[in-house]
Amino acid sequence: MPRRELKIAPRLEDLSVLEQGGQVDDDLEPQLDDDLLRRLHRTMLLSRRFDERLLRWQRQGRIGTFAPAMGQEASQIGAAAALRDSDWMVPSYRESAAALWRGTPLWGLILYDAGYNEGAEVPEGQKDLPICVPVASQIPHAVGLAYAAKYRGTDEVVMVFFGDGATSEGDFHEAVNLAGVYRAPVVFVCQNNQWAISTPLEKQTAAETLAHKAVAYGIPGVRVDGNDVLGVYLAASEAVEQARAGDGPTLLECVTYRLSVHTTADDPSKYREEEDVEDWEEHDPIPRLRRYLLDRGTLSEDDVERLEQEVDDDIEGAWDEAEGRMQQLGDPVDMFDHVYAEMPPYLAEQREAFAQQHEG
Amino acid sequence: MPRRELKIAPRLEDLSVLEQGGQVDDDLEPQLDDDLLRRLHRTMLLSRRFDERLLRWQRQGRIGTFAPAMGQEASQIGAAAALRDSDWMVPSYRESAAALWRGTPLWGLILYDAGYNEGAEVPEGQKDLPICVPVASQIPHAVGLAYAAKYRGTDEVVMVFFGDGATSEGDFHEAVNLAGVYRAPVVFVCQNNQWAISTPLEKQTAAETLAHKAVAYGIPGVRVDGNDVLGVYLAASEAVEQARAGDGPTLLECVTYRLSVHTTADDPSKYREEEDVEDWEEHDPIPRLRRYLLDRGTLSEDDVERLEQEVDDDIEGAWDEAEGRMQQLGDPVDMFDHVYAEMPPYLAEQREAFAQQHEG
Amino acid sequence: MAERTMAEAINLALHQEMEGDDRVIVLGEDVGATGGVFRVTEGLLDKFGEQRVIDTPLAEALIVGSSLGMAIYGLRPVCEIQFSGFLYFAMHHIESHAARIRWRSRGRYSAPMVIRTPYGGGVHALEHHSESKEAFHAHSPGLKMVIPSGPRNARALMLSAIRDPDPVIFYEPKLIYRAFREEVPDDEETLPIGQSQVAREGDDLTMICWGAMLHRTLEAAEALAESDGVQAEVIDLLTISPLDDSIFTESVRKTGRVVIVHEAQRSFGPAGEIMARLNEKSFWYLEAPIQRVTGYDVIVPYFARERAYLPDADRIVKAATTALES
Amino acid sequence: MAERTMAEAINLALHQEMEGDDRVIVLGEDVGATGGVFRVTEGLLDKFGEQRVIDTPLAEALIVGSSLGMAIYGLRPVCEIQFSGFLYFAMHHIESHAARIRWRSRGRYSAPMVIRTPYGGGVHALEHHSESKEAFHAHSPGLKMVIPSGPRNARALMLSAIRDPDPVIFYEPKLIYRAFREEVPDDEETLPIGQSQVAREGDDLTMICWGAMLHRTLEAAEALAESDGVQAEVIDLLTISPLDDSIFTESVRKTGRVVIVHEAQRSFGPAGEIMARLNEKSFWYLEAPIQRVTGYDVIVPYFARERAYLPDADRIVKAATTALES
Ligand SMILES: Cc1ncc(C[n+]2csc(CCOP(=O)(O)OP(=O)(O)O)c2C)c(N)n1
Ligand SMILES: Cc1ncc(C[n+]2csc(CCOP(=O)(O)OP(=O)(O)O)c2C)c(N)n1
Ligand SMILES: [Mg+2]
Ligand SMILES: [Mg+2]
Repeated sequence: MPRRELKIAPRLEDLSVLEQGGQVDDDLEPQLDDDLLRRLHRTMLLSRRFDERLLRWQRQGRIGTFAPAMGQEASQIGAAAALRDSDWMVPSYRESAAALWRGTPLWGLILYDAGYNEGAEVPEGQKDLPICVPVASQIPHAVGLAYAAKYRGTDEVVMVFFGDGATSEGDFHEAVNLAGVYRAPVVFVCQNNQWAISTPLEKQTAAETLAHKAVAYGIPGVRVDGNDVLGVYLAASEAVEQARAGDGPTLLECVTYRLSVHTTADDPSKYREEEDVEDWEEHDPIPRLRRYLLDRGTLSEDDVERLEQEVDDDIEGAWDEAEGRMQQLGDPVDMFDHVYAEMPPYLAEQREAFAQQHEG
Repeated sequence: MPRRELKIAPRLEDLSVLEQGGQVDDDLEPQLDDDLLRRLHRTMLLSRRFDERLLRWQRQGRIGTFAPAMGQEASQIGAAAALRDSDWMVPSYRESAAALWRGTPLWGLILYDAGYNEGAEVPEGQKDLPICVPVASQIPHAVGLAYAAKYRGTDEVVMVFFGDGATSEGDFHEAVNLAGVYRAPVVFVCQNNQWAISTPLEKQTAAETLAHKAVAYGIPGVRVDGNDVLGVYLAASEAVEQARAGDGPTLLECVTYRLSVHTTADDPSKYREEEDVEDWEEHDPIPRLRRYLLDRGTLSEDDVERLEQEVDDDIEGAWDEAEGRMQQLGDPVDMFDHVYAEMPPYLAEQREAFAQQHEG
Repeated sequence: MAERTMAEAINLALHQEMEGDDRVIVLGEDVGATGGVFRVTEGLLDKFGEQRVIDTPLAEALIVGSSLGMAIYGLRPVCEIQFSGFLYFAMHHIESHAARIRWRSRGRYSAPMVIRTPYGGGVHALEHHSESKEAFHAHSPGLKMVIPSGPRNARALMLSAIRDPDPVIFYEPKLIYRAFREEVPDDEETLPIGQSQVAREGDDLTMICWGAMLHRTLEAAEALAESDGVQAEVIDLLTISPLDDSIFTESVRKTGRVVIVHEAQRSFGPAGEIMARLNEKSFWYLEAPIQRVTGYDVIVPYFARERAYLPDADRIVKAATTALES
Repeated sequence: MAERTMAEAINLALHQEMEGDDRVIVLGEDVGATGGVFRVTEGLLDKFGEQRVIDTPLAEALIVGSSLGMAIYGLRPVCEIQFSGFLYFAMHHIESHAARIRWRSRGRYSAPMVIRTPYGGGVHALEHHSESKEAFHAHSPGLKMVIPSGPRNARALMLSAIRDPDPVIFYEPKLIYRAFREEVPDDEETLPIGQSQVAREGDDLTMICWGAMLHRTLEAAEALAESDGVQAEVIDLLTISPLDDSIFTESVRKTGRVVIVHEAQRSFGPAGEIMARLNEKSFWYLEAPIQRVTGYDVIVPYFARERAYLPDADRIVKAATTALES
């Protein structure tokens, strides 16, 4: 063998099911019942309207900095929908849409955005990890969870979310590599929204696609249209079933776009063209799914209107709920809680001193 | 495109030139002049005999722990030989063979192994970085050097060495990824010697080969028989010329074997079969090159004998040189040197106190 | 001479040094197109181009590790870690390499590089965006750690840091990036690294602090002067390491009473070394226990409770009173 | 009851705890087939199999990060970082996650995990293999840091660490892995984390130390007793964080004179916090400046000069004499 080309064994593919116009690929179209389809649509819509409202609240100073999911609702919810309640979801800081799907209350997200640690609390029984801010650092945690779930002989699967920028961090590499070696039941969902704050994908890596990175770990890599909720659901379901069957991890690249700011501290006009945003608005995942639902008669125009009113009411109600709780949460002495299972003496002394100062 | 396979653009290949029996591939055989071939052979032999001697000295307590290059002489020297003096070489802790090729004196390596910081000194003018112990951490340094060399408009190339285990570290990933983005003039030489201390390659990664990892960075990946010095030289030269031409980095996997201990603190019998070692001894790079040189008349049997005597004398001479220097290097007060360009007052105070205590 | 914020002053230093020295390269996450999340590198990309102002991939260890390679080559990289809470990712390159390459190579190579990073709390940021871990770097031989306290000294110290032959961690107190303006001369001005300054003179009490805490300490000092005529001497360290213990030990010989203020958590925090030096060099002059006003030994709370974590003038005044009364 | 080295004693603890609790998993580089480079995990692979004794890929951040995931799930991972000088690679998982998951999740999740790592000098090792960076971890709320000083307490503390509900960094003084043997009961024995011990009683002077330095300090104490009849009280911290300041502050109220000994570099090293606590709690009892005997503020030299770096009995005696005479 003087000089020969090397081949690649695991699958490395690209797929999509639902076109923007509502056309579907008949071979690939997943047979989802109307109820699931309606829930997908409703949660995507709720997430969108919620982000829009949060942006307003942020400008009014009612909450602090936050990272909208706008544009990525199909990627997040389509992927999370492939999980069972017994599975784990490990988010970064942008997975509010996935969190809503999993059961996190709107008021919880508001509390977090308003700067209360209580907002990071995951509802009992919901197997999600808390929001993780350091980019990519949640990925090794997910692999550890997956290893443990396998060690315990369960059929639990772990799905971990991260962005395109996260693939440049060593944590991504180390964790996916480990999952490959131990065939851990984990699905790596990369939300390729084209930007890491102001850094475009081409400055992030020279890889042809992010799915190609799977080759480095000997695992399947799948690239899917991230604004096609059916495509994401299909690809994620295949990956989840593979993991559940004990056949190891998959790297799933959801090609999507961050329609809004990185966070409310960010000004995209400094680094991207309004035209690009407009082009991508043409591929908005919500109208796309809606078109499909209207075509197949799962939704009527009236339903849609009613729905929009409904989610807006939910959001208003959530604000009242959150505000009520914030009144209760004033006391800063709580900052001494949960540092250790048992408070060391010197910390108790500090707490004591603090408490006195703040009463007197 | 409902579902289609993704392709790979940059070359991903496997090559070898010189078989164990001495047969060469005529198309690929590099046309090297006798002088270069003799130097390659001599340095490989010197490195081998030096390691053998160091192992004895270590057992006798004359030096401390060290990491032999035995078995990897062709990988290291074949690669380093593709460099010019104006290029940079960035080693890990096992590149003693490459260091000898680059001009590091034997006595310098002995000083290092005897625990003197002076042993880490790189001879003036020789563009190598010092030995780097933290696995993979030298790789980003190499990419930084390469970026700087390119920024300065030079045609310098940087070659960085690391092992199979090193590919699991985040530093490897982050650095190769950056080099891909900036097409930095760097050659990544992975010495795949099958083991990371006691950890075999299959526990290190599920990748089909280490060359496959290049796909994650959109750069060429080349796998070469690391015990074939002609093959390594050819592959390295192609990679170096590509880098020099401004066409970016290459990941080169040299498939070789660590014939001896990981370091003298290690006992391989705990984790690998003597048979494997014997099998690999069949592929020893030195007899392979020698066979080729004898066949083409570049060396005679007498030359070989003379050569062995010669290198042994060099090694003996180096010990005397090193020992002589160790006498001079006794003074521990030197440990206060080179911490900062300028010694801070409190450090000067500490040095003073130390000096007094050690005189008095 | 113009009135500048600290962010503008550091930006000025970068512009001027990049103009004057083509070895200077700026790199980090989002330092180019956006000019950094705090706009400290604003305008550099347009002026100096992509070769010298690099938006790197998202990897902190890489930013520091590749900067070190550039420094070894002979460039003068100024890299930015977006928030000091992400500097931990690069700990091994800082501790094991940047701090040691001079020593390891016996002077053949060195690391003339600056690691800029915004640190500290008080700006309503997310988790990991309000950290103060001076202690992680001050404990490393071979490293320098500098913390400015205002526009003018920030600009001067940045110039000195870039020109310094050794690696400098430049901690920028984000709370005061835009909190106030100060006259900053257009003409180049430097300040020696490794020297602290007396920010306010007084004979009754010595207060030692740095960064954003300087201003709360000065506020407390004024309050003390007004309320009970106590004159506190306030010392601004400016350099954490190599620590200049000459000025504060001198001051304490005069006052005998000390308050140390920092944002970092209390236990094993930076105040410990200052207390150690005082114990070693001014022990016989101490008339009362040294008081520490610091962050509590908790994780910095999310911003709704952040104010309660940070030292403020009230806490400093209380501590001073204790120091004076005992 | 059998005579065991410290390496054997820790190995015993791991064997016993893995037998008794199937949540315990051991992972790290080369912990399986070779039983670890110091043989501390010897025999575990054969006994408990590849599921519970994992030779990981070569990646420290991963070892700590994936251990945290296992701990969150409810397992009790005991991971090994081959040398403490490579723990820096995992700094972000230790500081930003292991130390915080309880707090971040408001108690819903926790990190009952142990990070074992050999630390300290004196064994003729290569660069990065002789480090003592207690200060990097002692400064982090949410983390615990334990350092045994001999076979018996190492075994007992390891059992406690594995059972602790919070993450414990278990620093193993490699200099004494095999330096001596001690009776270590076969029956389970634990020691409370967060409590120091009096290793030698005395009324004239208090010596505070831990790890391998305990033995050099005791040596110095004996020398002092013989030469000038001085009785030093020697306190072995055992836990660095959460720091138990009750016993040493008590002792100093009795003796008024103090020597602190550690291997770590001097500036911003762990002694600073001990001095701070003494200042705060025993100030009025101090009769002389506290003496520090530490590593110098240099990078630990390669082994030919390593002895000169490490504190030894002579230096400790000298410091004690100074403390007694001033
Ligand atoms: C380790 C780390 N470095 C830097 C940051 C600051 N930061 C927050 S988000 C972000 C960009 C992340 O981009 P990507 O991974 O694509 O996710 P996206 O925000 O686009 O969803 C950066 C640099 C951080 N949070 N963590
Ligand atoms: C970051 C780091 N972790 C662990 C070690 C301890 N160690 C030294 S060499 C080695 C194995 C390296 O294997 P590989 O990369 O294949 O290189 P080889 O030794 O086989 O040449 C390990 C774990 C180290 N030096 N640095
Ligand atoms: Mg992104
Ligand atoms: Mg190897």
